[in-house]
Amino acid sequence: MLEVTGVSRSFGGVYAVREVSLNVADGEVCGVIGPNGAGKSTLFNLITGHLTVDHGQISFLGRRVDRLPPHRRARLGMSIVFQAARVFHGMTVRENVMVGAHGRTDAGFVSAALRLPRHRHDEREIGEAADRALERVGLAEWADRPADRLPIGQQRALQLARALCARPRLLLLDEPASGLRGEERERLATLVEELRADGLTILLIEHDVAFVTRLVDRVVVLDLGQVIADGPPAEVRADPLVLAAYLGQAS
Amino acid sequence: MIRLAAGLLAAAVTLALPAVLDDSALAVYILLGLAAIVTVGVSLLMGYAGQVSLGQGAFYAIGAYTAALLALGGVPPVAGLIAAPVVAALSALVIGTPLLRLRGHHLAFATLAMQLILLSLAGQLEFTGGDIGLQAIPQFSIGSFQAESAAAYAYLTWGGLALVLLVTHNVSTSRPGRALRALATSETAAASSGIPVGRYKLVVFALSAAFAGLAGGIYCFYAGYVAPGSFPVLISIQYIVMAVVGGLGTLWGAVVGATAITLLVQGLDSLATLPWMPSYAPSVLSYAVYALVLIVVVLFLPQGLLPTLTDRLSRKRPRERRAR
Amino acid sequence: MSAFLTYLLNGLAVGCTIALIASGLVTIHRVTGVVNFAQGTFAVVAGLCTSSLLGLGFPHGVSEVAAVLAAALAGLLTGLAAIGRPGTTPLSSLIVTLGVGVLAYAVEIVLWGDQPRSAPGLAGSVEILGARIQTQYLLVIGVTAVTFVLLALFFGRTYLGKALTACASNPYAARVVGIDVRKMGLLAFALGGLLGGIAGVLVTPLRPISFDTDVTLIVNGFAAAVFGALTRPVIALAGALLLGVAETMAAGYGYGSHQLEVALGLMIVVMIVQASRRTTLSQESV
Amino acid sequence: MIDVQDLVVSYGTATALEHLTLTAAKGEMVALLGPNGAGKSTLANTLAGLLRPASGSVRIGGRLALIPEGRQLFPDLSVADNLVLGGWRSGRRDPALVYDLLPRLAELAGRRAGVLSGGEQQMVAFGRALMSEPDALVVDELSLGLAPNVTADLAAHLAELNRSHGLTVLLIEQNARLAFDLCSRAYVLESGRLVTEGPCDELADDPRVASAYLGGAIT
Amino acid sequence: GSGDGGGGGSGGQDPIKVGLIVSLTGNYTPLGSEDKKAVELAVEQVNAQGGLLGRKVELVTRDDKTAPDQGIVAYNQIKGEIDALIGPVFSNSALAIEPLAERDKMPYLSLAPAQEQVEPIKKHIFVTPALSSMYAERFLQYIQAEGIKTIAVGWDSKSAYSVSGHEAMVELAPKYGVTIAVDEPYETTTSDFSPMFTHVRESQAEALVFWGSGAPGVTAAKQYVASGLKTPLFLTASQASKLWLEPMGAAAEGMTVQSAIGVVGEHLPDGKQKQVIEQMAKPYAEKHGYPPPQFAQDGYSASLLLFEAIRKANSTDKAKIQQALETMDLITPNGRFQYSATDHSGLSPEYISVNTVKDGKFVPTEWAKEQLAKTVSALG
Ligand SMILES: Nc1ncnc2c1ncn2[C@@H]1O[C@H](COP(=O)(O)OP(=O)(O)OP(=O)(O)O)[C@@H](O)[C@H]1O
Ligand SMILES: Nc1ncnc2c1ncn2[C@@H]1O[C@H](COP(=O)(O)OP(=O)(O)OP(=O)(O)O)[C@@H](O)[C@H]1O
Ligand SMILES: [Mg+2]
Ligand SMILES: [Mg+2]
Repeated sequence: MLEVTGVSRSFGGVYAVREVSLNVADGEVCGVIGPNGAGKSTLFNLITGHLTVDHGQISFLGRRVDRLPPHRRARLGMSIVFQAARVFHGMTVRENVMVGAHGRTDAGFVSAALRLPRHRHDEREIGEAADRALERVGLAEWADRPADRLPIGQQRALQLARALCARPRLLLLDEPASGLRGEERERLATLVEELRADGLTILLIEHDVAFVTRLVDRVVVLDLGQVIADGPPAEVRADPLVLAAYLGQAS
Repeated sequence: MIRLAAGLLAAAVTLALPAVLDDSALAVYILLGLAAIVTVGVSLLMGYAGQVSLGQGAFYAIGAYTAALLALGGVPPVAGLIAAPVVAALSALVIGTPLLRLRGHHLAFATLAMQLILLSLAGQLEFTGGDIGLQAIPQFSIGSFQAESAAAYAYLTWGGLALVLLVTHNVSTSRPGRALRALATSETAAASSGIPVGRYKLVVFALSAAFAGLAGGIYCFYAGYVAPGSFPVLISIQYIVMAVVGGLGTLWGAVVGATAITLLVQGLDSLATLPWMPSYAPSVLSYAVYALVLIVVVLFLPQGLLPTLTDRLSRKRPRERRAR
Repeated sequence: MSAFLTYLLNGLAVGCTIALIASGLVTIHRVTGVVNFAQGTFAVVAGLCTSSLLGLGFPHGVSEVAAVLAAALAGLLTGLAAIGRPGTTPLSSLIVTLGVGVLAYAVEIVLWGDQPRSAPGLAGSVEILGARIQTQYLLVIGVTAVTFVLLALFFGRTYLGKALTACASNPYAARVVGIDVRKMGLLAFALGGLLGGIAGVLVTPLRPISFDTDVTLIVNGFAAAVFGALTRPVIALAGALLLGVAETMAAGYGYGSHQLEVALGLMIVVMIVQASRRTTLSQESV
Repeated sequence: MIDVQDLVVSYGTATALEHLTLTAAKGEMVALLGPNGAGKSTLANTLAGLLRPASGSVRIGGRLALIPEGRQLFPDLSVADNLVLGGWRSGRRDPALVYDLLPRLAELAGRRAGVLSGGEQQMVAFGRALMSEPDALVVDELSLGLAPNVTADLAAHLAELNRSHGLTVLLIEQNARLAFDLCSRAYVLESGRLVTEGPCDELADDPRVASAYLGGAIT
Repeated sequence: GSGDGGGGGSGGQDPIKVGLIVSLTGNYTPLGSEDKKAVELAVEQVNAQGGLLGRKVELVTRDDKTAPDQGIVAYNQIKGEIDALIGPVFSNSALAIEPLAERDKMPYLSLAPAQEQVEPIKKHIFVTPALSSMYAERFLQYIQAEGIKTIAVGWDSKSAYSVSGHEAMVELAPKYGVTIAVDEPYETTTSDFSPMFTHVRESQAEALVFWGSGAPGVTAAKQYVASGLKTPLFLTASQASKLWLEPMGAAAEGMTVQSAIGVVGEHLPDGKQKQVIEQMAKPYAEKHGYPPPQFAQDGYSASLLLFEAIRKANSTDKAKIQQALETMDLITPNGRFQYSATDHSGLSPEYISVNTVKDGKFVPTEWAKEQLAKTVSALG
């Protein structure tokens, strides 16, 4: 489903991602771990198009996407939950989530201005989709609150709901569990498992190795922009390279 | 329910006013309506999409010159009036394509510069009448009906405002409106929701330009005269002040802001030129009092007049709100 | 050749007057995040003050310094209005500075009348490699050079300069580390007033100043300041020089009636080229 | 020393903290747990003097530093400048001690803080707080976005500072296991009110706390 | 109910109301405020003499804020109560009011110099200031008399006054045997004139005629001095006031500046013209502390013209005032106005003086003295 081949990206001469190749199969849940500054978020940004690649190719659903702008990739079915919460200000939680469905519909300015019937139909459908997504991440009761006043944890859940509302094929989660306490982490894990059961392909960055291990089929380890290990979680956790670079004595 | 009633009341007052006002009050009423039309566009652009234009006066001018040139060229005024917003929007598309790569203050400057450049050209070109401008623009007419009285222009203006409000309301409360508000906060996050950020910015820029162009078209028929001097840069800044004072990102805020500022300016002017006023009264009143009122409103009602007002009202009836 | 050099030198001088206005804008924005539309006013206040003080018989030097201090005071007062009240957003502050500019019209008219004023500066001109330039222009260039070197060193090298920069970069974080953001902002406004005052004092001998001259001054100054993203003095200086030179070159080579179009158009083009080299992500990253 | 008595803090009409009493003796490390929106960050900001209490008292012995929620760096300044500004109150101008602790930051010293990765930013935030040579430190999420080995290092360093300099620490942390390892006592906050408090080992046995904070991912 | 309908008072009749719309705020404030002072003075004087037709004259003033649409608002506010209008000094405002005034058949004396107001002629619109084409012609006469063959012209491409002055000069130059070697536009905002001076220096031009008003007039003249250019500088009447003289100081000595006749009243032989000028200049200077600038004289002349028309019409009937204006022949500080059905500008170039600056004052050149003496003695 997703094929990343020899992708590199540097900032002012320093490589953040270097010759990374990575294949994710349909329905697979793949973890990405690595030390701070290893290039994980950069890789996500390259995949979703928020950064352009210096070299290499990215294909999604059999199609070259590395020259497409981010919104086109989103419309093909990629959704990302950023590491930093990016919540839209001046909107309610529900409206925020409804934005997620933007790529699924195409009622433009004209049909909105004229209130064409199709537009109304779309609106209703988007509203319902948003409510379902909010339900799923446990934000239903917050739906009418102004989104920018939510505590950080809820803002992150909101981002996830927004991503889900787009009905993606591939979901990229950048540290979704950070800032969540045990109970909520548990709920998130359950949600990921459900999504996986629904057949969604997921890429997951997370520093909570236990969390990753439990959820993923496969782990890719990045260090200094390069892949240093790739395999089933148990195997990777025992890899001496990974232990030295990342897990330290803590594991 | 209450909102509907308020709306109906507003509509009734709007319709009744031209019939009862005299010419001098009508002139203010018309210019106020025109300012409101432009300001709604500014508010849409700034308050919803987060893009600052310090050059909205340019599109006002484009609309006015378009209608004026067509009318002087013998084209029926209605066609000119329709062409005004269309040409303004098309110009916005052309100008906006490179300009909207700029953000924030850069965009603000570029739009300001665009207005200066356009006005400078209008002031030098032969066909725009140079600095003197275009005179003897025919009256507005539809078929055999000629708009001669100020009241006719008042209806035209406020009809235009109603249209602009309706379009803005419809756009802002639906998919494109949400997209605009989203990209105002984060273009990155908006793009990853599938929003074509560049195109949306361009379209909303063009839409706000169309509003300004419409106002310009009406203005040219009402005034019968357009010149570069009719569209100073300060006018563009005035629209922003109106939008902010009324309450950015609220539909009616633009109207409230335009009304408040226009009435303040006119009131102070009438006061300052009373015969017994000292000779420095015009400057002191038109400048000092205006400035003080502006500063106080902005500092103490930072949300703008309208949101503060509605907040006050709704705080009195918290239960009704929450029930919704 | 000497014609070209004349245009270049005079253009640089014009650019320097613009840069001085821009320096105040940059200083204030860099610290408070506020675009100060009253910046031209500071120059006007200083210009009118100099002209009055000289008229009253005060000697050169004293008059100019007093005028600059008056402008600094005007800056401080503007700051109090614009950022004195907690919770004022940069947009609100911007409108307040607009208001202050208009309010100043009234004060200036009452104090100085509505007619333009001027002040004598350095008379005569000098010839450099066959190119002529007014002596006052040389003074402008010199002062601008010193001002910008100091400004760049201040913001780039000194601890206080860094702390000031931090205030606009993230006001919340500035408070977290214990910086008094409001006091710093007022300091910046006073400094901005001072810089505006220097501009006014230097410009008044070159062109008459009246209460509404601030509009012309601010438009050019804003262009240059924005060129430097309103935070980088040296780039703003480059922008100002570009603007000034473009204007005189346009006039020198037969486009005298299109100086504005040429200069502003060039600024826009350069900005767009700059912008297309930045990514959205890097501009938004927190 | 941190001494909070009967504290009430509100945002406009919404009360975020209600009659909260909490103390940390000098040299004590105390954890503060609570679900999202409980008011933890509100308390942290109040302690740092960034929010004004509606009523109640806050007393701090000595200089307090805050590692705020969401890192809150100066994005336009370099990493080095970010650190140096951390010394605004203490007068310390040399970040060498931070570089010793977090060598990664020495490599990044010249880079704009705004472009750093999430974890790198967290390191800078930590380093910046140390630059103020605090007597008391409030950490709003220590482990957020940090690789496990870095978290372990920082935790060890906190413990070390606590031992050697008598640093008082109020640790807000979602990773309760880490918090319990590090601290002696903990408070649990919900909806702006204290629900329990006590020594960490006792709380860890409290079934409610265990399910809410220790449940889920198993290490 | 203050009972103001009763009348009573001195004349027992309602006052004659004269509308005055000028720029009291905005860019043109320095001009508009002078106009206002002068018109107020004229009204004071006429009332002191018992008013017009036995009625007091009352001024209804409005500010056009240097903006055409505000001019329209102002006009609409006062059109119902006024008997005649003295209109804006800002050309754009003046032109914006024109169609409205024309529709209302409002006698309208404009203070703006724009040629377009009288081309084509509109029945109710009359212009008071000399048109820039007249200044252009007068300069060419002077240039010819001085034996100059080649000139340079600098002009503000953003100012209607200077654009049409330049046009007239280009058109009329051949008639006076003058070649324009350098034709140099600039903009109102131009702050550096070294390119212009460089071009003049490189050319054969024997004089530089500079068209412009406001700031550029001072800036350019100052830079001219600094540039060391030897080609003499000729300035038009916009510079003929203290607004230009004061900032220039000693640097102005010897420069050639045109002006309306009123500015050099003291140098005229005694006679009607001098008398009219002094009737205004003295009280004005007493009241405001400086001699009346050109704009003030325009305002005062407009007032005299209007008062005379009302006197002649012997009523405030608008049609009658219009007729009276069209047959007007009156000496004002601006010179003798002879309006007719085909001439709504009324003045001619003979009433323009060409001066040099001596000891900080405008002194007519020998040529101008001679010319003016002829003109004035014809008036008696
Ligand atoms: N725009 C940029 N300019 C310069 N350097 C950058 C930029 N963006 C990222 N980097 C650098 O690239 C490296 C990789 O960053 P990235 O955000 O991908 O790390 P990460 O693996 O997600 O780390 P973390 O776990 O801390 O989030 C970092 O060292 C970062 O400082
Ligand atoms: N600026 C604000 N304006 C209004 N309400 C706010 C504001 N900041 C926080 N709140 C509200 O105050 C309450 C406490 O928020 P706080 O950020 O202190 O929670 P928290 O315990 O730190 O949560 P988290 O674990 O998500 O960081 C929440 O209900 C939140 O919605
Ligand atoms: Mg990351
Ligand atoms: Mg928090």
